[in-house]
Amino acid sequence: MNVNNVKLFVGGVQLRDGVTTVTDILGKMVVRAGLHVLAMERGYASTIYGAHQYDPLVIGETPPLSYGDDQSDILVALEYDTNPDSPIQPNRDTILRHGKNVVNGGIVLYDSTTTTVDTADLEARGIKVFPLPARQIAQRELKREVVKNTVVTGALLRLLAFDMDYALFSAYLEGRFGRKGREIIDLNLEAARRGRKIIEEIMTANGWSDCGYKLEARPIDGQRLLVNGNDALGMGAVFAGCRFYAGYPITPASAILEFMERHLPHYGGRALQGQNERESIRAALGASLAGVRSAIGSSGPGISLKVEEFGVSGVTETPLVIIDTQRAGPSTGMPTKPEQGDLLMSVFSGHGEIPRIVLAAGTVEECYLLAIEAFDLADKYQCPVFFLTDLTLADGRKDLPEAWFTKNRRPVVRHGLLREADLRHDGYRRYHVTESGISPRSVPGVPGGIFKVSGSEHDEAGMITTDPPKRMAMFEKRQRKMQTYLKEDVKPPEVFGSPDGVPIVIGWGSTKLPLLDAQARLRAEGQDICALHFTHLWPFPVHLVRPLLQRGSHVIVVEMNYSGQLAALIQQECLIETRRILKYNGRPFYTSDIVGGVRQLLYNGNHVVRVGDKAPEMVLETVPEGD
Amino acid sequence: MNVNNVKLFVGGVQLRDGVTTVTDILGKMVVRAGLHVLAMERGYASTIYGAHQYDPLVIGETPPLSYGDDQSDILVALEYDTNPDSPIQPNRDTILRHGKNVVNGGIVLYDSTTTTVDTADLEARGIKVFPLPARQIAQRELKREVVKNTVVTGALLRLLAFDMDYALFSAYLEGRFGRKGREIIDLNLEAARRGRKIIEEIMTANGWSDCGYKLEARPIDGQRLLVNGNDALGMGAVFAGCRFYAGYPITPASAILEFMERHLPHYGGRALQGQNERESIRAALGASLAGVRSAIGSSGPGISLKVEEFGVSGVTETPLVIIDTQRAGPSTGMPTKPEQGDLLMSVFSGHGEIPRIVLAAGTVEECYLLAIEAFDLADKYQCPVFFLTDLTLADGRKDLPEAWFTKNRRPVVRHGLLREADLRHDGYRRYHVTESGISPRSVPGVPGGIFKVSGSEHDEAGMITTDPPKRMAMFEKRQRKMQTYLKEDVKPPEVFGSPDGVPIVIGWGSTKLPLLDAQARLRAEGQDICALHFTHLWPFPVHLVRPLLQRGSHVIVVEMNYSGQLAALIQQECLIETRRILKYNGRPFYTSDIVGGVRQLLYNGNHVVRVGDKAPEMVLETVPEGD
Amino acid sequence: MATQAPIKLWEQNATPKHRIQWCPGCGDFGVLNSLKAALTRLELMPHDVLLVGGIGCSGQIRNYLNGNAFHGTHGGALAYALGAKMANPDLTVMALAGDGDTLAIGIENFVHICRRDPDVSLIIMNNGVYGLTKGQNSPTHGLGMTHEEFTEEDPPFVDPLRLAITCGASYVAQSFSGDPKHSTEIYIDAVKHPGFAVVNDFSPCVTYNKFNSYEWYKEHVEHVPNGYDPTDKSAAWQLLDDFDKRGKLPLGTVYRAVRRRKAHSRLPIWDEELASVDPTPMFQLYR
Amino acid sequence: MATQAPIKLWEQNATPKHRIQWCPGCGDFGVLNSLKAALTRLELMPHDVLLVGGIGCSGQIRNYLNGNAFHGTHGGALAYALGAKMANPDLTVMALAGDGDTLAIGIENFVHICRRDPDVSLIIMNNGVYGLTKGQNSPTHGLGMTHEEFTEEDPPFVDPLRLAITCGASYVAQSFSGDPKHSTEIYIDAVKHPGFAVVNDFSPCVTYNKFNSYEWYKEHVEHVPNGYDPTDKSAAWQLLDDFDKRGKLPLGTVYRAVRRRKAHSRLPIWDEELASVDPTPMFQLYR
Ligand SMILES: Cc1ncc(C[n+]2csc(CCOP(=O)(O)OP(=O)(O)O)c2C)c(N)n1
Ligand SMILES: Cc1ncc(C[n+]2csc(CCOP(=O)(O)OP(=O)(O)O)c2C)c(N)n1
Ligand code: SF4
Ligand code: SF4
Ligand SMILES: [Mg+2]
Ligand SMILES: [Mg+2]
Repeated sequence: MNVNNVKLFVGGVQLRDGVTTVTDILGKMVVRAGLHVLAMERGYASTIYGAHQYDPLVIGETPPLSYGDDQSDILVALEYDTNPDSPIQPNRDTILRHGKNVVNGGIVLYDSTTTTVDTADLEARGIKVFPLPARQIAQRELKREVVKNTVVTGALLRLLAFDMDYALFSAYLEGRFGRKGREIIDLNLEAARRGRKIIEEIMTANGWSDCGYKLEARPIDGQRLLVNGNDALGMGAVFAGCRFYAGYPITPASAILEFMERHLPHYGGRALQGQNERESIRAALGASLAGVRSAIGSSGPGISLKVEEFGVSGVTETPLVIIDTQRAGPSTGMPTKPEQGDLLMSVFSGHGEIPRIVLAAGTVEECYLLAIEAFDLADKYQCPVFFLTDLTLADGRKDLPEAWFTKNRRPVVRHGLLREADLRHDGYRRYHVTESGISPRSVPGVPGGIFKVSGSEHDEAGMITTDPPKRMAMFEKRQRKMQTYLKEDVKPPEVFGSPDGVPIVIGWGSTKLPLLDAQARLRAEGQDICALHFTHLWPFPVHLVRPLLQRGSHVIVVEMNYSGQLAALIQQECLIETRRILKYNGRPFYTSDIVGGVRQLLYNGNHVVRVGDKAPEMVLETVPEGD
Repeated sequence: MNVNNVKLFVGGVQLRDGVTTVTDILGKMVVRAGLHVLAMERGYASTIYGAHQYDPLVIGETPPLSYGDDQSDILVALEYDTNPDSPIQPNRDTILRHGKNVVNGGIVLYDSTTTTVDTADLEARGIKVFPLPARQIAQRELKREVVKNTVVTGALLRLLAFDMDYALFSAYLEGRFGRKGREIIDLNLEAARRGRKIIEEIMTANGWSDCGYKLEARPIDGQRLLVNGNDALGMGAVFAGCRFYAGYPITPASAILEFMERHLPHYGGRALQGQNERESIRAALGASLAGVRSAIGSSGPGISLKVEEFGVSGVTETPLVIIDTQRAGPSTGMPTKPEQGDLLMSVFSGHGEIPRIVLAAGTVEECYLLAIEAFDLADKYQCPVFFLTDLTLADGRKDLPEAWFTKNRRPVVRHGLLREADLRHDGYRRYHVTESGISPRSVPGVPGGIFKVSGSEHDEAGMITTDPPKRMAMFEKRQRKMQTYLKEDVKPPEVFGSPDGVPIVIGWGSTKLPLLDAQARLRAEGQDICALHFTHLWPFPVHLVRPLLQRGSHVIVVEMNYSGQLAALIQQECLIETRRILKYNGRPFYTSDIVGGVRQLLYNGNHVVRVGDKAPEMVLETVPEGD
Repeated sequence: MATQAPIKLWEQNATPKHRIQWCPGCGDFGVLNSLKAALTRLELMPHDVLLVGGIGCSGQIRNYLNGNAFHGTHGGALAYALGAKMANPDLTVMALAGDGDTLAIGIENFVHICRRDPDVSLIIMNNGVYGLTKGQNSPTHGLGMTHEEFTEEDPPFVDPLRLAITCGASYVAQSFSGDPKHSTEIYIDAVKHPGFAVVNDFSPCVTYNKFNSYEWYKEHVEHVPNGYDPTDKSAAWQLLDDFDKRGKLPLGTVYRAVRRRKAHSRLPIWDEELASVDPTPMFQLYR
Repeated sequence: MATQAPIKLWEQNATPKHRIQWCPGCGDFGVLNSLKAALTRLELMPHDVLLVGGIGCSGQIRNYLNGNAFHGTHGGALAYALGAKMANPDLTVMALAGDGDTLAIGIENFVHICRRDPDVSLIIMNNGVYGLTKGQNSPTHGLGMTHEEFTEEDPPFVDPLRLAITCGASYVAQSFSGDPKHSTEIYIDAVKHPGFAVVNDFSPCVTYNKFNSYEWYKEHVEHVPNGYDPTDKSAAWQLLDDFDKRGKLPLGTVYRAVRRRKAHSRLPIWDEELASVDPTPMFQLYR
């Protein structure tokens, strides 16, 4: 009997089958029961309707470290019929695609409204199969198709022997439909009961007293929140004093724009849906010029279109936080698939050379903490601060204590923003050349703080110049800020284990958790490794990293891209050879990818391992579109 | 007596004083006399009117290698009066700025229309000073202000004891004003004579029989052309079969657009002045899709704005030549000053990873030869080919034999462009996965060649997919083209001298000539160095470069940027430490910068030398504007 | 292939093995069918047609049709089309894009292409939202709604027809995917027009725009009166104002004015076409 | 400084030690002087004014005037101005740019800012060319010229006034730097207008546009008739057509319509303004 430890895959036809509603209800209930989850909308295609979607939900008594591999304990298939748009039936996708990944002795639950499926091969592996005519029950018996997924949820609760008295479920329904919702609440409870009934019939018919899995509520230590990386980032930004946000809709960054549109007004701020990519960043620069902590968010294509404005931020010294929720490129690429392909662009894009800071979050928690840090750094160094996440992180939800968020807030302190009192004396110079390279900023509207700001080369007063010494002085002043940053603010990579004499395996961004998972597995197999995770990528902290890397036996970099972008930076800065484990097939790293990759590098002597299976995952090809 | 070897500086108020007319007439005449020149519009500011401009003209019996240092033999100051827009007089700029750089025993010629200048300090250095009221003569005596610079030219001819019978000069005038121009030709001849007269009066008054400089005509071996990098590049493109060119005006690339607008129609082609940066590149991609060899040209800011389209070219596999005539960045920076700040952008800009080729020309000749190569490479590899030059190269003119251009043409061969005959069989697949990574192209309008092209990830038929194995196969196919390129087409850096045991000094782009100059000087001083010059920068030919660099005692990279961008690539690819000589003050490298830099690196053990004098060059500050 | 009768070529789905991924009832189905009918009636061969798709649900249409297709960046369709048409005037070039793609990020091209007037036809599949990114307001959002006050964040919509005319488009029409017979006629007309043709097609987004539904459009669309003369610009302006006053949306050709343009033949692309180049005109400048 | 009388503040050149680098006779001198007069009359304090300059000869004007100045990328002025004004409505924000900057590369902002209607004033220094890049045609090139046939390469010009009205600008006027008294009045009017004000100022380029010279403009400009009511949109359209027919260019306020807009106060920027944040509205979504 497997207690409080189960991984589900829920699949169906995008938009139509409401895949997320199931993981959503179950996820929330499980968290309220004091258990922990990882949940994500992973499988969606970048069309609105009709493609196959599948979402993992990992449940644990202790917080699950990562999504692990592509296998699942329980597979739920929501498709029920023929897609009216096509002669080809999508409605067996979920079982066809993911059935092979269900563990022996696992569970398969599917909607049998139109017909049952031949699942002999699954049963042969001891998998318990439950055909459930959920849609039929909803339509015929309950006369409300919408509740079909509640029927499924009811079945799931039974399979997991969870919340059998519906205490949590009713509470959830009340929270959702409120007082006046009595009738619809009862309908949903009834739907759940019908689903449960079918499951119980099948169990008795097969003489199964249980199904091998069980969820037991545990005492809860205060309110918990189920949030994804985008939510955490948004909250961090609000706490950090961000009061202007602009973005042009794009997957997977749109959610941040929606968060800001929803919340900023409460806090006196404004969010702007740009009419194009450049209007967004330019408006944000204008707001920042006016003194507001500002940010923009986009993904690959939208970042590429803003490159010229990074230079403006850098040369005019107008602070800006630039969020890039990376997705699979290049060009339109695969908009709903994750990748880490934008690091070198963040570091080197744009003509000429500007000071810039590049950060990348590795977990939902880091999305929150680094967001707060990003705004402080932008303010202090008056330059663009790139904040990289990726689709896995942006959409991946986990539960965290509400108290954790409040505990990690800190009061906003605007660095070097001059007030009228500071400007009493005459002759304020916006670009005053200082030791640290940082020139105190004034904002328009403050007497005595008048400035002339320009993206052309300028002197201390901001007047345009091409005088060679003035050019050199101003160029060097700007770049000196990065020396100051390396002295005062950069953070070294996080080190897990001792690097001495063992392979050092390096990651950045969302590969952090699979990497730590892999470290545990490798150690269990007797292969010790040191895991290194970067959040502060540029300017590169050579002085901190190089000595560290020299202590290991090998330097192995794990990245979700084709060339190994962090690996390239490490070689350039540290002059140390790197080996690489690379994945760029649009799927996140699985623990096994890294474990296998490290073995190949160590024992087969490869220099680069490219992971990702060669056999097509899909039985039916679909046509996800560019967005 | 200095024969056939002289360097002039001609300065004046931009637009108003017609600085270029003087260097232009003299340059053309000198070339027709069988001598050789280097001439450039160097000093102009990026405002149209009123700033100080100064243009060097180097004359030699053999082709001068480079512009050398900032010193000159003869200084010509064309300013004549007070700038009506300002209380401050610009009209002594040229002497104030450049007088100090005139060699002892040199010559200073200036317009004394309003007043003479105190030049005691110059005379003390044995410099012969000639006040010439050129404008007065033109206005009062000849009643035509326009001929004031002809008066100056006449004076110069005398000072150089050149073309005393005006044979070449009359020929030039006839070529310019043709038959019906008799009257104006005579006017100009008279103007020249008056200038000459004044010079002769001053010479006799001082008892100077000559002025220490002399130009003697030499036998000429056929027609020669006086062209700059932009001209050579344009001719190369036309010969290479480029028939569509688009650009949005920007310094210093506009001249290429003007060249194409003027010439392409003769050859059945079209040039498009885009209404913005992206319209230009998108139209060029559309034309290339339709089968035409196409190019776009711009400079820093205009390249940054096109970044997203590079990805389109890369993923759709639509060939495009992208010309970047680099100028000083970042952002608007210093539009009329040279820099090499765009290398890393060319190599890494854009989200995700695409195949791309980066070339950089080092001389006017290379602008021509590499342009031809660039179009062949774009055609063969169906990817963006970046072609880097910089302002020094774009505007710098030199004389070359017309025969050289014709000799270096070759017939255009379109690589892998399918015709109807090749498409008889059914099922053409635009993105057929091949060994080389190259998939034969069809163009719209050819029966049997129908294609579906997309910037989203796709399968062999061009249909959108996110199927992991298909994604990997297509991604790897694209990248494989760069392996093929490294096998079949990459060129190693040009090596001057033996690298064994000596410092290897590396350059790319327009630093080539000062670098070779510096090598000669260092050797003369007993310090041998090996000079290396890159034209093929990316994909980086590690296999050819690394072994070479390992043979030297030091690796020193000379670049016109702040960080050392090629140096970074070398470290990343070769894992060899580099030292750097960097200049980013908006002035080109002088031979002495490199000679001094190498010494410091070798004897003071510095790792980075930043050259460029710290004392302001300008006496009066001007306000060059962003363009 | 070249021998097949066009009729078959356009009726069949270019990608039979693929499911069409539009929501059931999406207006774009109507556009797809009308377009197939129009291309068939025009008797065009697929290899002579280039369909440049925008990025959005609508842009997918290029892959559901036969003919060459290009799909680049969001908002770029018209500029790619311009270049392709300038390079090869023998091609039939169409841009098929959404209202967001054309009028939000793509406005930088729309305005200038109207001025340039290439012989390209644009069909805007206008649904008032960004469908593919889940329903945010597009620049045409708000049609038929009454707004009390606007903010910088939430501006009034722009009318594609007036904008096109103001910018110099030489053919401007409006259609409704709920009236496929009429759209077919309009598409044929647009392709035949020897200049830049803008067709604003109301193509409802049944998932994210519940306001501008089929029913809503049916209540508001109205064909331009017969005998209306689209070649008179002020009449066109008059028509638009009249319909506005009556709260109606005109269907039909609103404006047409053939502009005199210098003809140009296909640019040289084949080796033999590029073989002979007389350098003199270039050289003589530098002698 | 805050104590000085505004009069002095605006008359003096912001950069006395610098030479003004416009060609003698450049129309921008006229704009500069009228602007100084207008700002003086408006009794604004320089520290409350933000001048966003375009890139071009014209954009230099920001540095010849007192007040805060921002100078970013070519074509971006209006979007920076939008952000600054949204952030701090107490500022007087002006965009000062050329016709190329505003209508070629900047069209992507122009159209949408007209819709958004922020309280920002734009002065287009229109000379029909790209002055700073040595005289290429701008989108307004060709005014007054008669064209036989157009090509894609060489399209007809776009009229900034009609475009602004079509896109929803709430104040649209035209002035001529050869008529400085009138421009001054127009600038004052534009700054006072509580919304997006577009002023198309004819500012001759004496170096690169020999056709649209002072003389040429003097012959063609004509003040709008007294009693003309700019608040009537169709009247505005009528006016523009009439002037066109007569080959004249109207000077004055062509269109004005105050749009109802939600007021907004300056966004919080100081520590104390950012101190208290109640997280509940955010948290409760995820409980
Ligand atoms: C540069 C860039 N920014 C944003 C996006 C995301 N995106 C894809 S489609 C789209 C808008 C689609 O709206 P519309 O053009 O109206 O097409 P529809 O889906 O409504 O048919 C956006 C914003 C993108 N693909 N590229
Ligand atoms: C991205 C970019 N492209 C091109 C340029 C070059 N450029 C500078 S000013 C200018 C046009 C100026 O014309 P206009 O806006 O009419 O101003 P004017 O000089 O006529 O006053 C151009 C194309 C640039 N600075 N940035
Ligand atoms: S989301 Fe709207 S536009 Fe997109 S396919 Fe569905 S209905 Fe059509
Ligand atoms: S070039 Fe034209 S716009 Fe520029 S300063 Fe001279 S006259 Fe004025
Ligand atoms: Mg839409
Ligand atoms: Mg202009």
